[in-house]
Amino acid sequence: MTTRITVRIQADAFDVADETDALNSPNEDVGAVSTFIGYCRSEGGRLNALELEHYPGMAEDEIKRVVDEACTRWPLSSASVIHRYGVMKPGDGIVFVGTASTHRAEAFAACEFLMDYLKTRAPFWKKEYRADGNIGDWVEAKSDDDAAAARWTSKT
Amino acid sequence: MTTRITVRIQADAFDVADETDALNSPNEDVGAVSTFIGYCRSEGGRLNALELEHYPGMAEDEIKRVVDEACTRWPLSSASVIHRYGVMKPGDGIVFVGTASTHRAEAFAACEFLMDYLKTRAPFWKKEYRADGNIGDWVEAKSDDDAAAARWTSKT
Amino acid sequence: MTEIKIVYFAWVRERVGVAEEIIDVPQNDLTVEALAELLSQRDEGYALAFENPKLVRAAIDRVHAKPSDMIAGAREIAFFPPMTGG
Amino acid sequence: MTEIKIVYFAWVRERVGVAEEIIDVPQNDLTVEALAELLSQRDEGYALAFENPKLVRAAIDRVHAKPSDMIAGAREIAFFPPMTGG
Repeated sequence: MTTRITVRIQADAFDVADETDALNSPNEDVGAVSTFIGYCRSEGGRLNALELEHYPGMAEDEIKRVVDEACTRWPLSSASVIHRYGVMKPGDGIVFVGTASTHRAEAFAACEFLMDYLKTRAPFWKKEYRADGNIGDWVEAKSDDDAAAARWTSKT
Repeated sequence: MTTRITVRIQADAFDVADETDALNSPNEDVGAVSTFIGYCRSEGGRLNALELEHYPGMAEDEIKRVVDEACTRWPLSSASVIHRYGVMKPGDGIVFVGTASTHRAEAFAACEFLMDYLKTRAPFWKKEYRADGNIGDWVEAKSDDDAAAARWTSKT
Repeated sequence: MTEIKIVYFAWVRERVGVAEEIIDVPQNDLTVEALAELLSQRDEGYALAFENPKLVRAAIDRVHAKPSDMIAGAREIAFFPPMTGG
Repeated sequence: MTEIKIVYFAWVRERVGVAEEIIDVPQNDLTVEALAELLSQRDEGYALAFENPKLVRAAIDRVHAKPSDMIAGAREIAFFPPMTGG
């Protein structure tokens, strides 16, 4: 199956409706679209903003490799990943992932796989800007994320 | 956790952007939104349309019960289910499911749970309108769907 | 005799020939299964609708019910095929 | 001696004090690990950046690399903390 792949690394906000619509059209045999949006959180008011640094030369290539891997695992008609960089306020969308397939199980699995792999493989780093005015720490990677990504290596 | 619950049964199309935005705002501690959209398929050109019949008195109640069940299993800040009835053309959205949580694993799991349960518990039935002009059969329930819903009973 | 409202959906409705009806049932302590059996004896359409009991689901007062559930006190019983929404 | 471009990100960049630089390495058959060890001897900032090798990841020509991978022929080596995107 030929998958229509969209990978974009951008500073600008993304439009959820446009990105979701793009996953469906023009294929009349898309039965299922699964999307995920990751947002900047205030962490209970502790943070004013997050700054996302990325590796410009590598981020797009690495995400494309992850999407290609998803396409070998599930029959997808479309797969999109849009990842932003720069300063994000709480409530701002950071990442959009969407998958389209004939049936829902494949769309869900591929979407979750993409998120798990992005978390551990895409060269992005988050720095905290605290509500008290100080620049805080770099967000630490979570072992949960490694575990989530590792789930997929024992499957399929 | 108090979950903001939206359940609507309607003939009109839904707006994916509006429904997705509603899942996020106004909570600045939503980190993760998972959505699913089920579309009418042409089945490779075989179908002109699907007609969805529903049980008006029961559909909303039953979906609310399914959403309540999801809320006991995962910490959700929002959960939405919008299910349409009437005649759908290939490419039309039939169902929108969305969940919001602090972290992605909970949002994904709850969204997939809702879809699996809707498929087997929500009182809706699909009738085929064939491209050759004939009214076709009622779509048969899939044993896959029962199996998908049954997965959740052995967990948590 | 007790009056009860019965509603039908999808191909169960098409075979029975009506979307809803109020019928008299001989007693109020019937099971869903026994009610379906009674209905199936009404005419050929009903017989066809209920010919394979495994393919007919029921709800009592808009809540899913098992074949062995009692309809006692119910106001509305629904019969329909396995659901195909979503 | 061979010239190679090194790029740094996030707190590795902040500790090292530069975002990128071109350095001479004594030979071309170094591993990623050996290059990190060489760099860590340059000054206190580098030493701090590489003090816990488990927390520093690397890429060779924009592809994730293991500590034991050879940098032979590479044009760009990157060092950065575990990723926290998504």
